[in-house]
Amino acid sequence: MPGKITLEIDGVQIEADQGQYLIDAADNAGVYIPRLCHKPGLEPYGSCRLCTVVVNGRHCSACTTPVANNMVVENATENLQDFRKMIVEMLFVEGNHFCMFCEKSGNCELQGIAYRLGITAPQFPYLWTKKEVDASHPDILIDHNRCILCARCVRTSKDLDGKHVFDFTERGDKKKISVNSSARLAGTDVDITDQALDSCPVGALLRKREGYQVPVGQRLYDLKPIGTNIESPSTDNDKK
Amino acid sequence: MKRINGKILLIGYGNPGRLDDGLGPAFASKISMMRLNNVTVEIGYQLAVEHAEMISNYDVVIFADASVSGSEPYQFTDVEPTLDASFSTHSVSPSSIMGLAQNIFHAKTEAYLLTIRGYEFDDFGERLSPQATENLHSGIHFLKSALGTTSYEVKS
Amino acid sequence: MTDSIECMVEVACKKVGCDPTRLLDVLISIQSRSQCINNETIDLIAGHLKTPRVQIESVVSFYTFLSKEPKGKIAIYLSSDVIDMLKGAEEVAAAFTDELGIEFGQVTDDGNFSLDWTSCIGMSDQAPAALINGTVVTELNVEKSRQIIRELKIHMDPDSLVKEAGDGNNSNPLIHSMVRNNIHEKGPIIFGLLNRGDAIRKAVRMSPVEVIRALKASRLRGRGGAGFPCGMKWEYTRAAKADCKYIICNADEGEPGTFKDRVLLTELPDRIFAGMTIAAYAIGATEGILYLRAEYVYLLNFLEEILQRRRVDGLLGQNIANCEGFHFDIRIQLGAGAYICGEETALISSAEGKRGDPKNRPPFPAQSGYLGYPTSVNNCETLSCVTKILEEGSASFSMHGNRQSTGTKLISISGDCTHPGVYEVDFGISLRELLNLAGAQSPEAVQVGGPSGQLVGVDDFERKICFDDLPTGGSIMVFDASRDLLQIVRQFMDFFVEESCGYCTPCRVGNVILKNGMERIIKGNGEPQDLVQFKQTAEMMKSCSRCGLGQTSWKPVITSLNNFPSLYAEKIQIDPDGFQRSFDLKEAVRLSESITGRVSTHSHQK
Amino acid sequence: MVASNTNPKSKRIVIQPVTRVEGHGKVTILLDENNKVKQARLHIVEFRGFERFIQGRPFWEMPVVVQRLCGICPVSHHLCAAKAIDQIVGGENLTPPAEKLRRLMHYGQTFQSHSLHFFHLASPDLLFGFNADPSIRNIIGVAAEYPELAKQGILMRKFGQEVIKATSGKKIHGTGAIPGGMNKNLSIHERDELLKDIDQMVQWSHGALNIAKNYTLEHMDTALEFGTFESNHMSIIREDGAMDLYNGGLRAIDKDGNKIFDHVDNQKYTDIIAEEVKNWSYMKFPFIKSIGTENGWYRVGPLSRVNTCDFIDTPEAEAARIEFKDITGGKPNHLTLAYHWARMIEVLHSIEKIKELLHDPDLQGKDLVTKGDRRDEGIGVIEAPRGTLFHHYKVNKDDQVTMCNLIVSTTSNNEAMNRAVQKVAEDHLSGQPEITEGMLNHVEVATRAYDPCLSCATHDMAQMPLKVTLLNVDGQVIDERIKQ
Repeated sequence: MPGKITLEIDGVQIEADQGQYLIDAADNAGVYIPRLCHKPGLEPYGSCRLCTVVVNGRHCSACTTPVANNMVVENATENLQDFRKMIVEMLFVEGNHFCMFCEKSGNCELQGIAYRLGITAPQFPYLWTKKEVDASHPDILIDHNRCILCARCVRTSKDLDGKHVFDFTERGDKKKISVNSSARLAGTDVDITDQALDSCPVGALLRKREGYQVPVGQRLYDLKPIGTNIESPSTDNDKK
Repeated sequence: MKRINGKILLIGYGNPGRLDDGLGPAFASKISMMRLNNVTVEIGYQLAVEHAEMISNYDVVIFADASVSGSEPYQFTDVEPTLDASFSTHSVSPSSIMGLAQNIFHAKTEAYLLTIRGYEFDDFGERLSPQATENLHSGIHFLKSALGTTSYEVKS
Repeated sequence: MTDSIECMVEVACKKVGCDPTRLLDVLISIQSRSQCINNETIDLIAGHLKTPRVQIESVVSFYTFLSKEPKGKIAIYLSSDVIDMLKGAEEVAAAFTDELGIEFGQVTDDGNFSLDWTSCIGMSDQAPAALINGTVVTELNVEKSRQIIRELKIHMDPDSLVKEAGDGNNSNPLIHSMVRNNIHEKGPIIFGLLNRGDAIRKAVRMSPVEVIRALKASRLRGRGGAGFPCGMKWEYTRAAKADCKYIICNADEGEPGTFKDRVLLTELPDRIFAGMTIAAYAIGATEGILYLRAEYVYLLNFLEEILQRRRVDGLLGQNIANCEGFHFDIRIQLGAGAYICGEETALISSAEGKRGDPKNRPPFPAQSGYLGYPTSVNNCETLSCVTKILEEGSASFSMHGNRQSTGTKLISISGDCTHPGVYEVDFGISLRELLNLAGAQSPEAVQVGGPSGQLVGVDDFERKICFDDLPTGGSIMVFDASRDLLQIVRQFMDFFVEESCGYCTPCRVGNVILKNGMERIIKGNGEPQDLVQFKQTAEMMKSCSRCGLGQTSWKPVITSLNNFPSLYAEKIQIDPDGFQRSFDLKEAVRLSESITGRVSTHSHQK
Repeated sequence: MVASNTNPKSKRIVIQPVTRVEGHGKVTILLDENNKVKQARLHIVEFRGFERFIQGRPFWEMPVVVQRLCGICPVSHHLCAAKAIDQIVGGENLTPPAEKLRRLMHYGQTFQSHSLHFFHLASPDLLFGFNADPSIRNIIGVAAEYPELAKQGILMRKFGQEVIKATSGKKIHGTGAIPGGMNKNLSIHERDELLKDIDQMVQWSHGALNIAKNYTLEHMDTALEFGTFESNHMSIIREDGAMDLYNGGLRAIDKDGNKIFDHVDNQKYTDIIAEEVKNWSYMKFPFIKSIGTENGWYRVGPLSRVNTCDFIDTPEAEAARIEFKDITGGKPNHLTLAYHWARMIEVLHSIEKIKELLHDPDLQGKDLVTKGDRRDEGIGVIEAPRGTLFHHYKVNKDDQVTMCNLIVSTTSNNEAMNRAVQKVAEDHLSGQPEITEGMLNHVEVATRAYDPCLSCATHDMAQMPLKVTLLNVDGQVIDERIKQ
């Protein structure tokens, strides 16, 4: 049984387990630190940088930083929220995110965070990059326009599905998700039951022909902003 | 000295694509994020006659808009209902809306206009000028206290 | 043909024992033999190394010198660095294009030649320069470039282009290169006299802890740029509990404008290897890796020979320097073209046969580095200093330089000066003195520390080269009044866009946004708001990027903006009609017009 | 919106690609040497980028994607695309609950769109006359003078929007229709909320109908003159000849009411209709193939629908239709201004339909989606508030859209609107080379009758800024006026 330690987030003392990552400790204590690439159950990755916090005066990502006793953490400061907004806006201008008709709307973590941070439109000019759709598989689709390169599918496929369907190719602004086949997704051993499909925070990796099943008003973030389940896990749906 | 209470509707309007013209919506979305119990927030490009009906269901309506030449950092005034037709169909003024609300929906709603001073309107872009952002914060601070226990004075 | 590819893959894989962590070696070997690593080859490698093909594709696509599409039998990579550009790389490019009848990025129909740009190849003192199948050609001009192509068309042998070898070991048959050392200032530490093997022999007479103590006493700081105290790094690595540890020498100097490690590797490799051996002794490592950047592949055979000689001399291998139980050897890991691999954790990833993605920290390499084992990564120059410190003692080292920055520094100077080359100077020298040494007649701006350093103007010339004033990993680029600094800044941003690994959002997108912003400003479409946005973006990149690249890549923009504000002010105009200047209406409706299949005769007026 | 909106620069129009397209109408009138109208053209800035944009997109996105074409009648695009996509999944024979829910949504849409148009745009003209001072000839003027009527207008539109929200999740741009059906039914609570107001809505619809009817009857002289010309008419029609806004075959009649074609299967629309591109408009000009480009143009929308149908299957609207037809002795009505009257007949029809549907227990049904054999092509046709709307998609084996063709209602009325503008210009120019306020008003009213949907991405009111340019015989601009 690992020992308990205490640390402080935005002036509030919380308890954490030795060896925990900061973001998980914050979750347990009901403190929401925005994130996209982090998902419980997966190896910490630290690519989106949304969970950047200030620990003892230094910036670092909460999802890759282990807790330490008496750590002093800044999380919801205006400065950090501004940085997070910029990061989310960068993801919006980098891809082609048309929330208005995306089937993931209302269930999308990127959109959810944008709403939570109060972003209406990005301040950066759109990059208008051309990205493709891989619809070759009979049941599964990758829309690169919406991929935020969080590697959740890469890690889930590898670590939870025991496959290696996805990985990144290229680098820099050309970096993209590729699949384990020279013949697009159809050539891989991906399966409609793979957990990787559910790991995508946005509408990039989808089961085909399932869009819009959930009516507006009943979607994940229609009633409660993203993060509410962390901040008040008991009140599930009645958060006003 | 007055105090704002009751069921409140906040309408922030303006075009967020025209720099400081987005002050109204920005204001409204900030207030909306506070998730105040008695405040309903509505955001739009402009006031439309439909708002008259909506307004009539509230005790208080606060219009939040940008101003090009009003006093800094913001101005808070009563809205007198009128039905003079000095407007274009494209946009309706708060007093016309209140005129409509009173005339056709018999609204008893108290109405206030919060105009936040902006500076840059003649360009396209979804951002606020630095000074406008400061004014926005002052406005928020003001409204927070006006909705709280502190009373405020109506400037005219 | 297929047979031979299968055969080639099998040989390459077996050579590394089908070890997937040696994937990079396999790929480099196949690329050089068959000019590409296509889908079929990837599948073959995947079979031998029992690795998912997408993981191999991932690595292939990461590195500049690996490619899925075939390159020419003769692959020409022209350096696109700022210095190459101002020395006429574009004319050289035009000459190549003209002679070969292909554009950059293309291959000739007969498959014999391909043309590509690449980032700085470490030859800024003899720019413009290019790599031709690994052979370096320097001081190119239009005539020389045309001649090179004509000759190659006849003999197809890049090595024959070396008519006259450079000075020093450049003429060693194992190097045989036209590269010149251009050493203009020899200091007492790096270029001071030394007896080969003495430092190691002295070290093994001390305990490892004493060696580390000596280093700490010298206050030697890492020469790669970050300036982390070397002794402390070793202490941490030594303290980590593990049955295996590594020392890696970072010979991947990719910072544009730096080439001093090239000279060290050419002239003083024994000191580097001695430093590695001493490090191994101090931290308890049994294996060492010299990570050699792909651009310096022409030094590979020479370096292998040196290593072999050291083994023969008992300076590597079992019971080194007759020290019972001290076993250590070094292998050379060749890179494949990626600036990011100069970052120590990215370098480790690369040495493990992966993409050159930096790793999350913590854990630091001292706890968990190469293959998860405690690892110390030190730069060539740092290790050379180690050798000197062990040989002559800490005090003789720390008497040079100043309190925070002891010893000497190797500087690579290039650009608008009469003596571009390598200078060993004491830390604390002023920038102006350095410029004088290099014969910079009328410097207007100096890029100190490469693109991730700072662009300074005349007002800063009295500042000192050292860690707490003007730090540099070694790159100093000089620009006179004839240079367009905004263009230079834009080129630096091009470089970062190209070289970002793309792992984290701030760096992957931020650099593109800054680059596009620079382009807007240069075109005269900049707005005051752009400058505000530059600063906000930079602040975020600095605080939120995952590694040093993104944490500093905004610097060309911001330091030039701070030090040369008028350059920006001149370009920024407010449209009299209040229009957004960057908005191009014609361009905006172009797509619509193409879709509708007609050109509007009543197009919108502003 | 700026508090003191006097800044002259605010008239600028900047169009950003894809994200924001502002629509505006532009009229060019070319004079001959005697200052007589030689040619009048309504140029419409409408980028038809959507057809290209959606290539490669998965087909099930279509109903949600294409509704973004329009902020006024998105439901029409939503349902029309859904009808086309139903065929792709082999689910065109919807379950009764699904079909009824879609119809409910569609009638709600027609009701709100027609109400909006009538009260906001048409009623000021009708109540105050076209020549009235523009400062009172608007909805606020109506509100001041006829508060009860303004209230009705606002609440009728709201009711229609509530119907849409109950069926699609949102008042605007919801997701209700999915391939082969619907994603939600109507809860008892939602139904009862709507039923509370239904009788009031029926009553007010009668009132609106009377205003439109009486105006037309009282101003028959003006109406006869006003941009009126004979034309063909087209709509879809139920198998038994009844008006049907959601489903049916295509019927076209000529100016005398003779059928040009009838009960043509929607899937064969390309056999009977083709589109012509003209270099001065982004819009295409559709025409009936058998007649040709010159005379094959036709009108669509409320007037055409009342003209083409044999009867209306709700009693009160049918009574209104008979009264309407009596004016022309059963022949087609060609009065441009009669669009308003016809539109109000449809308002009444829609609310009657809504009432009928709300009482149908199928709306609480749970069997909402059906599927069958997969196909590669789907064509949806629906009667949008403004007229017949076509959506045509082709899909590859990977479920990606490879071809999309949309014929929107306003496109079909393109030629008619141009004729109307020409007629009005001829009537009101009377030899003087300047644009008068009256002419500007008349041009606006003539186009407005067709309720053109030009402001696809402008704000929530169907107001169209109009720019009229007068050119002399040499093509030089001699006058130009903008009506905001």
